[in-house]
Amino acid sequence: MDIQSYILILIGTVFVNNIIMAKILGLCPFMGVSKSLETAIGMGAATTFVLTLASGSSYLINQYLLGTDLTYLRTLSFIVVIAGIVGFTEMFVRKTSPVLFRVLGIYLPLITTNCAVLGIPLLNVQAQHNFIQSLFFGFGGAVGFSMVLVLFAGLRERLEGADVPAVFRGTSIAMITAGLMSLAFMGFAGLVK
Amino acid sequence: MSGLAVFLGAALGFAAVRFKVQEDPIVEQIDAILPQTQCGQCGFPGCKPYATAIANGDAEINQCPPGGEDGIHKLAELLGVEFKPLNAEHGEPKPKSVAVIDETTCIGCTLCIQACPVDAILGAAKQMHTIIAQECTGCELCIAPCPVDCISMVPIAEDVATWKWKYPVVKLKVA
Amino acid sequence: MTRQLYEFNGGVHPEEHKHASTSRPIGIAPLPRILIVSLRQHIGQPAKPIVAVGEQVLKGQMIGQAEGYVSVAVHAPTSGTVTAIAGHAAAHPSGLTDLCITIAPDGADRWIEHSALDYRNMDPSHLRNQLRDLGIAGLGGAVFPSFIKLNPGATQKVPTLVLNGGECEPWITCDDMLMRERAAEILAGAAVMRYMLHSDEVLVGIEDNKPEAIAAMQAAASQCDFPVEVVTVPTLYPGGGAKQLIKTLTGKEVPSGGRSTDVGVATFNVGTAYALHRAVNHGEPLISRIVTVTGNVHRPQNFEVLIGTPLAELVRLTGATRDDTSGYVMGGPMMGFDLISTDVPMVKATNCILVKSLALFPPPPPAMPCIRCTRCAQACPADLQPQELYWFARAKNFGKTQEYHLFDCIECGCCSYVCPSHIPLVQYYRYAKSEIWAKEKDKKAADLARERHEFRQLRIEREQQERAAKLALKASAKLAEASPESPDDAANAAKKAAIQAALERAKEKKEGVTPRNIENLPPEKLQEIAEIEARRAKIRAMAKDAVEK
Amino acid sequence: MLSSPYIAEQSSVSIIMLKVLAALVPGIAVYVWLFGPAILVTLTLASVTALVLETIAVRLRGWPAKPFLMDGSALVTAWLLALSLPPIAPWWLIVVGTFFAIVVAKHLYGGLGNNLFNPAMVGYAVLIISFPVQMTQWSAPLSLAGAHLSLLDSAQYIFTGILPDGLKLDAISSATPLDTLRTQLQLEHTVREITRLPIFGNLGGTGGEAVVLMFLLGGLYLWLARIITWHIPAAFIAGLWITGGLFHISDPDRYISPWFHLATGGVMLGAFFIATDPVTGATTPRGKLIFGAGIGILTYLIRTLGGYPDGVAFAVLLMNIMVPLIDAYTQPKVYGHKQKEPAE
Repeated sequence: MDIQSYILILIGTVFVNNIIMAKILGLCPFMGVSKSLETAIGMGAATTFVLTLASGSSYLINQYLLGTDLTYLRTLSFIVVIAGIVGFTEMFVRKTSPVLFRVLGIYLPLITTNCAVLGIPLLNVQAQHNFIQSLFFGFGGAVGFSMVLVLFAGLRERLEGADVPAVFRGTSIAMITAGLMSLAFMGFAGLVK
Repeated sequence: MSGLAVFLGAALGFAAVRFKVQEDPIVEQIDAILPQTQCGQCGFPGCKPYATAIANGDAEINQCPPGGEDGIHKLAELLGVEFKPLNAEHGEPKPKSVAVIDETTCIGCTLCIQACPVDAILGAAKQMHTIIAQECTGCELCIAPCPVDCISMVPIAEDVATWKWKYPVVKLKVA
Repeated sequence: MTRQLYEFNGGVHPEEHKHASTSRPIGIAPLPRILIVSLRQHIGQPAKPIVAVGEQVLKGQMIGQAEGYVSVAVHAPTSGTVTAIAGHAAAHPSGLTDLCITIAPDGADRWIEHSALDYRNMDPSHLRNQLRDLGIAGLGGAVFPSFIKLNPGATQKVPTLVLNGGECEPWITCDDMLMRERAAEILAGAAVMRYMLHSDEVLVGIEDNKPEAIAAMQAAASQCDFPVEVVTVPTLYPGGGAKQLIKTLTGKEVPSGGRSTDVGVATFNVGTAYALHRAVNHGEPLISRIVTVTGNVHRPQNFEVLIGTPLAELVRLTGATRDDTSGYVMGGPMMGFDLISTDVPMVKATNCILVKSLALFPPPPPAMPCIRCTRCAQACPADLQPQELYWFARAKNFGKTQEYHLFDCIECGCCSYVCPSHIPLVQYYRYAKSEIWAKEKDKKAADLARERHEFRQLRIEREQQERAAKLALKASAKLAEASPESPDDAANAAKKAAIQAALERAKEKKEGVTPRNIENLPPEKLQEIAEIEARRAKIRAMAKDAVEK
Repeated sequence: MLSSPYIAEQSSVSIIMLKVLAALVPGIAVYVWLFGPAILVTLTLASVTALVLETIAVRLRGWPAKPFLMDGSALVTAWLLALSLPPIAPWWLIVVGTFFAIVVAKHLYGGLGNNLFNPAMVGYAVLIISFPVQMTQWSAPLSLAGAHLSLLDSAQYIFTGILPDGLKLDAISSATPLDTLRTQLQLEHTVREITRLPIFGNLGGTGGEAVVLMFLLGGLYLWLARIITWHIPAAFIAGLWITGGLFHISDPDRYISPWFHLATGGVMLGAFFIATDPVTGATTPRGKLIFGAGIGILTYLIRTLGGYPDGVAFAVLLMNIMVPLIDAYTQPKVYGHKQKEPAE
């Protein structure tokens, strides 16, 4: 598994089948936290940290702890690990920047329930990635997630001043913008075989 | 599995100790947004108690008429909660006004002096009372205690120094 | 040697319309019927009136004293009687009234005795106070008290002195005519400035569309005993702005929020230099200035006008007003503002009265939405992004407008001028600025209120503690007193007995009181008095047991 | 009451849009001369639909219709969309495309000036994804086509789908040079063999390169008339040419020379007319350079590696997403400020 295939995995998860745009995972923080740029960046960093750790540790658990017969315990163990990591991150963020903690509010503990955070380890297992590959896959997915989240926050901040018709103001125009964004991301389809 | 859970529990316990967090200064930030009229229309004896109530979550962010819509927007943004329009039972936002004592009827009973939250009323027992215009926040707390009802609220007129440019009305609606 | 010139971003070329008002020399405006001298004619605190209604004043007599540091005095433009000190329609875009002193001229035009200032061997701060009391303020449009700008500050030296003869605003020619006719006096004023600021070089920036003015200034400069360099700058609106002229002449940029002296440059309008000359070398306060009256008038011309002359009388000097006049603007078409009524008085800042007509100044077409074509950003002399400022000012997101440096906007109007959608951009920025100023004022008032409130809480607590302490002290004292019999107890007992006796005596006297002079009353009257006595006794009894309960 | 300034330059949005339309006319003329009059039918149909939809949308918002119709922005969007569609595409395809462009991409966001995505490209992207078959029916250059369709016959085919007396579809339609290149490359032919096919002219596609040349001239006129600045088109072409050159050098047999890419598909139309849409593009000078270069690079990547024949539309939309961030981080130095801190 030389470096070339890792790059392909990275480009694949960040651009081609992006977690939010192509796989439509992790929509609730995508809509909830993208109101302002700072919160989006904060959320992106937190999710990247959690996801990379989660995909790494979930591979280890799946490989050594569960073996072949205990596979039915897979989802449960993944959730426990993710909850642990998120708990740790929550305390870390609360200590380092209370402002970010206050602004992220409910969405920080919600990372545990973020379907992308659980989805990626399961996809790792399904694609039989080895440890390094699943790390790259997790990291790439998280970077893709944060990139799209930050871009979307930029768009929504500009949308604040737009003279949107009253019926569409707020979340509905945000949904439409997200739709058009995924339309644009369709352009990447087939970029990486 | 249980081993894993135990291990994680221990790790979190250790992390909780290491990352002990002191009380975060959110009350000051909320208090900074409030208009400090100390008028009590929000149901609390002043802006600081209202700010602590909001911080502890047992008061809504839309109970302050002098703060107006703009104040609520700022509070919603600070606390990351949804904006709620002003709750009418706490009163309507009124144009900024100043209390004025009608000096012919004032009997010098010092009741309004004790009631004023910002000591904006000058005077002593049996002496003439008058209100310092710059200090008065327009909270109307001095009107009730006055036995001879000689205090009236006068809206602050716009003069050359305080005049503000108006939002440009773009006549696009009419054909 | 031609000086190396620099360029500032953007700028526009509006039609100049200057030839009309430069064809006639500067006319002297006759004495008007009434003079209305505003007290708020400069940046800073308005002057405080020091005359009373009905008082006789002489020409040049101080009628309003400078109040606070940033303020200048105001003087009577002619001799006469003060008829009113009251609110009057002011030269302000709001159209509101402001405190003015109205003077009815007596026609004598008698000067108050005044003499030149021997500025060379005068203590500099005393000289500056004299200039403040002579009412000298910037005549370029900002009307900032000149005595503050003439303070060289900590370094005691401002190397470059710039005289601003740019006058880039269309239609206005008052500086142009002043330079053509009174160049020597302008440079005399510059000499005083050069002395006060210890400047090394004196530059006069004049746009190249005023050849006669350049010639006149060069001729005067050659007679000067100190080096003066008359520099021709390219004609480009707003090249005459202080910041833009400094960038053109010296390539330096005045730091945002700072003053031009931070980069070692001081800029003065040529009119201010002329006024300084009249004040220092002749002792005359600032009571008149050159005003261009142009636009939709028969004979556009420049006049030397007394400050306080009503607008109507000034316009009448150029012939009868044409019937298609649609309004009056104080200042130029790019930065001036509409005047509400025709009896608004001239102030120190009035450099031009522009008479509008629908032909010359058609109303703008309705504003279309902004298509972010960034022509305004290309035209903005302050390198701002007007389309972003507009986007956030329209959405009333004032925090973001400040992030995009709203307060570096000099409101020159270039962005609105080039906007293909004809959006009144400058008005959005003025609205945003005044909202932000108002919010900051409210914030300061709120902080003050919080301080006073907290101090009051403190005071109440302190009083309670003091009272509690006093009570505790008294209680402990009573305790000490009730315990062992001590010698001074006898004295207490004696005192108590005396009090008791006094009480007895008072009670007997009260009982004894029976109504006198009832001997010769008929029996039924006596009986009536007895009933009243009975009732009184009963009430006294009731009152006594009410107290016991 | 409006405050100063009281004078303004003689320019308006409609003058700008009319100049853009005028710049398109030479390209359209050559298009008609080389590919037949069918494009005129598409253009008129798109324009009519756009104006009707614009009136309805503006009326719904309660605004007066006249100033908005006069400003011509709907016309420009319609023309750009029509020029990027196959000229003999069925009529409903054009109507659906215009609907998405005018109503969904523009008026849902609040009309002119508020939209975040380039309307024409949103319309094109929706069509290319949902109707791939109809979108590849390009008409063949007249020099190669078996038969020439007159205006009436083209209109009849567009509206009814019936060809005149027994003509078959592939007599008048053929794959574009880009499509042929893609299919041939999959069959492992080398670039030298492919370019000998008749559809390939000396630089781009036969006939196609002349149209592209005219669009280039139209674009230069726009630049000289100060309607657009040089930043976006120059960065677009440079971005495409440099990436193309690198790929070409790395493997000349698999990757055709970058000149071919410049002369085919919607590159010139995209560079001078589509990417320079002021509303959805970057606004700061350096931002425009990044915006243009980004579109160029993405266009090349999507064309050679991606799944769609011409990547201009997707590249523009992807860079539209980046615009708020690009603008925030490329603010120019303001007078009197030292360094350029990001105004984010």
